[in-house]
Amino acid sequence: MKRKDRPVAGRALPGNESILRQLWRDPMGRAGMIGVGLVILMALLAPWIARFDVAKMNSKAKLAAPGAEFWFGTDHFGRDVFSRIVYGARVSLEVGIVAVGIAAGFGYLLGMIAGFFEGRTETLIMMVMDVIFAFPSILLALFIVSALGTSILNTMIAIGIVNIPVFTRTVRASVKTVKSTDYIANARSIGLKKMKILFRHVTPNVLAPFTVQATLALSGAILTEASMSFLGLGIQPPNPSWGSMLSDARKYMERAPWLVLFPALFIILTILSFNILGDSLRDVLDPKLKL
Amino acid sequence: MTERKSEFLLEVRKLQVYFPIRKGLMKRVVGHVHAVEDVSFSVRPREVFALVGESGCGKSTTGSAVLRLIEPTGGQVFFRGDELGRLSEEEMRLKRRDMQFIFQNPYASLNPRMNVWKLLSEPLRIHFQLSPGELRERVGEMLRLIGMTEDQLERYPHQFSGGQKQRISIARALITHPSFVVADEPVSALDVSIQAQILNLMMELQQEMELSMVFISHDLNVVRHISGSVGVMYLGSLMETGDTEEVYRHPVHPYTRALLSAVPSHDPLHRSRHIVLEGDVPNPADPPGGCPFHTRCSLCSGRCREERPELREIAPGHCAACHHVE
Amino acid sequence: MDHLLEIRNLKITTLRGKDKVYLLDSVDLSIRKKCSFGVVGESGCGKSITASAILGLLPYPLRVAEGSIRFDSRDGEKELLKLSRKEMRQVRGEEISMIFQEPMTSLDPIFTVEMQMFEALSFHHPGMGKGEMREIALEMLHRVNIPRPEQTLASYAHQLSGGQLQRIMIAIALINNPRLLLADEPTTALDVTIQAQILHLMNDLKEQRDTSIIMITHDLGVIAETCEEVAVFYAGQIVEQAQVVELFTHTAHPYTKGLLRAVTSLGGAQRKLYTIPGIVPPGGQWSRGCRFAERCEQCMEKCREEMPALREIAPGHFCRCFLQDREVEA
Amino acid sequence: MKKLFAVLLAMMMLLALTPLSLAEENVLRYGVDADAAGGFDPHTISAVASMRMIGQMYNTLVDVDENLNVIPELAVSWEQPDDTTYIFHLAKGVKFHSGRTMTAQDVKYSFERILDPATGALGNSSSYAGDIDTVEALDDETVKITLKNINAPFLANLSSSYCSIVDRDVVEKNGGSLLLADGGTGPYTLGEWVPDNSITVKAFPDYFDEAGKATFDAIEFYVLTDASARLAALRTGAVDLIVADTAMLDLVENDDSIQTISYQSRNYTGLFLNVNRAPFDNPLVRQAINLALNREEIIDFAFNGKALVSGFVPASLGHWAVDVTENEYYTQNLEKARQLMAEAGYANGFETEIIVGLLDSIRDTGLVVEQQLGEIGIKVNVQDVERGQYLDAWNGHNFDIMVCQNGAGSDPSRAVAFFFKTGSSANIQDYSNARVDELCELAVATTDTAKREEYYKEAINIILNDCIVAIVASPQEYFLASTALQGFAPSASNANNFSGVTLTR
Amino acid sequence: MRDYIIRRLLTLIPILIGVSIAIFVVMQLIPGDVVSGILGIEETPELRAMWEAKLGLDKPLIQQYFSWIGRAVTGDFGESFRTGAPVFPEIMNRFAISAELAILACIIAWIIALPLGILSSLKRNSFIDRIVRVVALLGVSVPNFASATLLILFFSKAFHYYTPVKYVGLFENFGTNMEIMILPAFILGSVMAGSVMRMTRSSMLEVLRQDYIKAVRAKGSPERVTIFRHAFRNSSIPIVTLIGMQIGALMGGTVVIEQIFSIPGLGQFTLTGISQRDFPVVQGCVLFIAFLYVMVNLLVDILYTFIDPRISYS
Repeated sequence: MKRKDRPVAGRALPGNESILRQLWRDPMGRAGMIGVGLVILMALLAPWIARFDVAKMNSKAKLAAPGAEFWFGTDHFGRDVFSRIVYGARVSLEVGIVAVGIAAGFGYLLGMIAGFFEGRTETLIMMVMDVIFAFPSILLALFIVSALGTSILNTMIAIGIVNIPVFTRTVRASVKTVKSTDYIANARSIGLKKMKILFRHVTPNVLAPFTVQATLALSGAILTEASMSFLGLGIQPPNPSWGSMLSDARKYMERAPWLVLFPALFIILTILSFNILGDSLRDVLDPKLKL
Repeated sequence: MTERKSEFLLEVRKLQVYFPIRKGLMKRVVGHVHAVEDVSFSVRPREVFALVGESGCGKSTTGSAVLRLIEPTGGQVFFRGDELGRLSEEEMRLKRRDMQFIFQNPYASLNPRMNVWKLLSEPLRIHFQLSPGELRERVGEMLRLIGMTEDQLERYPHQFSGGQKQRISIARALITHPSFVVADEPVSALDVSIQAQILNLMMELQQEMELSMVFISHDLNVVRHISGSVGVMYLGSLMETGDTEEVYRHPVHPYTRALLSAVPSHDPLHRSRHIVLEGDVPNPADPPGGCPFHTRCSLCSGRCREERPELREIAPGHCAACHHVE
Repeated sequence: MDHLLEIRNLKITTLRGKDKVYLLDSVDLSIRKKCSFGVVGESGCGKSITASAILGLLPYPLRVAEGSIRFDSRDGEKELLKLSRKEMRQVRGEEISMIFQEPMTSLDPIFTVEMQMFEALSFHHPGMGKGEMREIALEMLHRVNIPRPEQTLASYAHQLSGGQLQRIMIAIALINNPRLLLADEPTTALDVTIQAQILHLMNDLKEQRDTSIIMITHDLGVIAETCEEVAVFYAGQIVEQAQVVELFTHTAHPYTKGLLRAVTSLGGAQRKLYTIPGIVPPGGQWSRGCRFAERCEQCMEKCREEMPALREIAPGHFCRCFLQDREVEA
Repeated sequence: MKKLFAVLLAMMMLLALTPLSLAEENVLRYGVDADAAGGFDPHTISAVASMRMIGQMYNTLVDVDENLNVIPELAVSWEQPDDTTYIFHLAKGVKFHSGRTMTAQDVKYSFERILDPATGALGNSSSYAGDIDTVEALDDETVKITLKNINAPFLANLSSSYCSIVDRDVVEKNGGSLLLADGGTGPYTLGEWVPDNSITVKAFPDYFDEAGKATFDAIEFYVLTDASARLAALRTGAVDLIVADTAMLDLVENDDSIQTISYQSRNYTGLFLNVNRAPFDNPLVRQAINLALNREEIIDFAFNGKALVSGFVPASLGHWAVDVTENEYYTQNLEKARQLMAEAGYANGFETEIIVGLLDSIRDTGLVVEQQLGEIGIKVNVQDVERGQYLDAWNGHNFDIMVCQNGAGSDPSRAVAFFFKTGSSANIQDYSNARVDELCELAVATTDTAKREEYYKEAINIILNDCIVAIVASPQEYFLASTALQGFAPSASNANNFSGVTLTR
Repeated sequence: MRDYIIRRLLTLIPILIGVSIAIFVVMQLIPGDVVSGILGIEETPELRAMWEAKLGLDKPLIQQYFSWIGRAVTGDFGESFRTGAPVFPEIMNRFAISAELAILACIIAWIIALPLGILSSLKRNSFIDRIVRVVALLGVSVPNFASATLLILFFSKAFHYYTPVKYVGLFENFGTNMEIMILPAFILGSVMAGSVMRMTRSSMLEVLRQDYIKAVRAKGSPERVTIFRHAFRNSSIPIVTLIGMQIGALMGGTVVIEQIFSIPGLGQFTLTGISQRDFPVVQGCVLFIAFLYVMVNLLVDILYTFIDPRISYS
């Protein structure tokens, strides 16, 4: 009751600047933003950046080393690795975004319901989530793709489903925290309806941990797609995803190291950027970690 | 005031709030935390009734239960003669226009993602059908009352100091022109110099808007200043009630006396002779039998351990729950 | 050294983004031996970080930018800010102890009280046997009026009440007989009746021991009850400093006056409370003149332009206000 | 923390000091690309990976040599009193791994087991032993087999492992299943199977044929699914022999310690068109597709050049094969192809789906085909599917175009009738041509090889000219081995022929 | 505590039933079945009918499910459709291997992540902190099949070294077994290290802000004691939770690494089961993995009570 709030006067007033500005100020956040920005830019501008048709084979340039014509070399079909990397950014990002979108959408809904309504609904939802969670994610994804058939959409759906429980849990936990705060009690005390409280007051406050989770899940999705490609259930050729490029390149690792090097480099760059961005975002969004 | 069945705006009778304690394999309820035990009091129109006591005494729970923010376990609350416990959830929701709650911690009770305009217009949108112009007018009027300006409407709570936030908090509660407000420790999170500002504001508004108020506080000085009558709570029960000045000048319950004497004086030359109570407040999950205070009371007798004293009137309007008070 | 502790020109900064922001600005304090010294002020005025700075426990990204803290330790005078980490550790808990606002969170939740009391001993007396430590611990618990010391030793923090925990914290702080005890709002988180118990205990202990106390609080009542000398902090500076009685009877600085009026008027008859208008300016947003100028009823032109110095206006009574200068001059 | 680290460091150092355990025993360590699937029952296991072990564990009555001549194995000789009766004279002193001597009764039992529907044996079809009417043990060493009808390739078909001779006692002791048991007479007996890691077969000292006797104490098959891991294992001497991926061949070209071994397989890879679906019901479209393909380019990309342009009866089938290079649809002619498309009413092309799977070469073929068909306006969506789905499409005849790699077997009855005769289970296209059916029947009903060749060649040409398939290539299979390995001469008939193979370390 | 464990175990029942139904349904939905895998190219309608009868696939679906679950309740997970070998003993064999791999991976992850996490929390926002954070993330950033293949190639080229190809159990030959496991465990560990490091860092940061850390320092505690005895132990709960989740995920989640290093683990068994449509194998594996997951979580929850006296289940 009587607890004095910790000194606050010395604390920076966070909302004075946008989250993006705050991220930018943190060197890690900036690095993450630049990395993610580059990848997104590459994906968006793919048709303009790419130098060749990604599926165009060239028997005269099989496994050509990086050079003036083929910046990143060519693969065993003589296809330009650079162009495939550029378009691969599209595919990989698309997989990541759609999969995370699916996971986030369902996770959000289920988490909100579970967190807000408690009781049996919650028990049931969380039980289902536990069931999904209990599967190793890669096996579950394989299972789903096996059932639905291999296609890029199904890959995304599979990765999406695998990630639903993480989001549900995150959202539910935040809903529960937010729900116990005074401002939700306040909203009730002024006579706001339950559903409105849910959406107007809980949602914006749940978004922060949710966004962090999404950036992290996005990099996870890109990796899962790569693993699925390795196990033969990735996205359909000749569409290049970085994961499938990397997987296909293993045979040529020694003959044509650039086939491994470049996709790996871009995957690393992307995953690192998303992770670092997620970390910094967490720091920015979580006032507890601030002084 | 439409109909007037009693002289009181609010009557609380034998209010009980128990929180279940669950244990064991099937999560059976094995006991209850007796947060509020048989609390009765009444508030007249335009009166400020204060609930005072130490942390965990159940004063805040009482406040929340009165407004059904926590569902009471037992007892009745009458507001303008209506028994609130009988209202449906929807009816209660509509009733909130007239009964509001001010929270202790303005840092936590304002949604950090809503700006002042949204915070203040929200209650109006819920309870009234107003045109945008009327809405703006009502919000503007409220802003003036709390001493803020319209150019601050676009700002978010974290851009304000604690005192300003509490002003906004108060405005949010009062903007629907309720006739009754529960204020739960509205100044305890604030610095001394700011406390006075907020208290002044609350008193002004109370006068101006003809508010009735249940004012919950642990700060005896604040309570003395703001309230007309007071109830002293200990371990979920009312120990003493009455006119504030009367209770402060002539405390009869041993707990009230100890409480009042514990307040540090502000005069270094007259360091007060405290009645220092021994020990701690008992666990509300396992309250002592008899008088709840008997474990720390210097007057404790056999009867106190056995029998729970009722709140009895010992002087006109002055009640105490003690076997030793005549 | 005349004093137990002498703080000179202490400045503390924090980082806001990349900017350095001052939270404490040129504070001088001298604490006599066997004295209980009060530091009073509102949140953010710099009183707590001063205590942290004395023990070298400023949290990141706060740091001492300038100044000196000299301490008359058992083995001679020490400049605390220049001590190595190891030397500083020897001062902490042994010569200067500290108790905190939140007794509930000040004990490590996963260790028993016994272990944490033993720790305080063993850090400074590595060779001490368990039996001896136990004896001392029990004695200390007894001294702070813990009802069942044996049982308490085996308890964890969550099994004890706030009052008991604060007693234990005091016991731990005093276990090595320190020369100085820093009490940072030791009763703020406690209920009035428990606060009374703790203040009572501290007064008792002070009389029994040679320990000086720096009592940091926002509550003038607590100061009035426990201290001999007091410094009033406002916006990272000392605005007034005097013997307690002198301060309460001949209050000089408008801020101190306002503060006192605000609290005393509570009990008074008048309906309208006295208030200090405005808000405490947050660190880094101080004007170049008197920092209280914005809120001062007697503010003059000069106040906004120029920073008044802390001057001795009566023997042992210091005040940072141009009004006082005038009176002294006059 | 420190302690843990120290312990771990010590552990690592210990590991570094343990000398590489050089195989001192006479063991062949063979890195294979897939684990045995399901086990080792010769009658019910179709997986190629399992055949590697089954081939060492079991014998058949007869074998087929490289030139497709039937040669003795368990049967030292045979005679054919009439077109449907075969009398086999068994080798003497053939021992089962249980130590029991094999008799004619066992041969009789083996065929009865194959023919018993409850076994679910794969050899219970006219491609193998399905046409058997009765099996009689004339004495301990003579078996008489009577067929229901004339079946010309019957003898050659008996060389399939689906017709292995098994030990009745072992079958019965194992509840009717040989999946995890060894009831064979082969040069090696089943040792330990650590699924997903290794399979060991051990020398069987009492093998009946001195020439074919085990030359190793054991052969250890290591499941190394990753091609580069297999090569690494070979290079470091962890294994002596590996199944090679053509992509790796030039990496070891200059490596003196590694030899390359290969043989021309009897498999072929190609496109199967669903002739009952538009637009593939249109012969013009089918012709256009055949003409659009540049088979040399496909071989270059998908097989790293290590394959021969081929029809569905590959050159390795010797005199049965048709020289496809003379076929008019085997030479790429884009202009003609476009013209045919236009004629068929698809001047602007069409969109279709091509199912690939199982093997990299199948997938890569599909990818190159996608490019090549694009030239004549056909937009191909490549569907790279998982094994189960691939088989589902195969069995359900549910595809537009499917790229398959099939085995042509040791007799064209397999290569032609099994895949293209009306109603045959492997006729996934539901192709039906009365003349082909008739020719197939004629070819089975006569034992005159010349006649049969004539019938089959006619059928082959009909099918090729119908363009219902666009067969591309017959791949070459590669092994890489340490130069210490000597005498390993795999062939299409017996890719895992370890008789006489030695290691000289 | 006993009651709590029983209650937790009871929640296993609906989870396992849910999982088994889900598996059953999905196995029906998946195109292709075990019979086409067995027969391959030789499939004929007669052979198919024969095999369906042999495997009991000709019975109504509900009956198939109940006959399976009826046996499963008695602890009999049935026999593999393909090899006919009982599933349960094989699962146990595989589990032992996967568990060993998982535990080794965790140990390696801790060795990498805990010191880095602590270091980075102590040096928060410094250059060291940033470097550490990036380094710790490197493991997560590369698909593990790529790093595995690369490592194999590297060791073979640089040291003429290949991990022993023949799997040897831990108790058959400790040294060889470790030699087989260490590389795959290292790769898995380096993947896990990223998140463990992240969790350690944020958890440590949280704890380091606590009053009791300041109080411990104020007692004159050496940094070593402050950091390890107080801060680290207090921040270990979320770390333990994470590790529990990771061990759970590693059971069967290591297919890729198992495949590349030819380790006969649970993941490969499940994967083979899925690709062969071997229902009893898939069902058995997945149920077992789900069971393990719940048990590991329970174990973690029980572990909490040892770390933190405030937590008790009663």
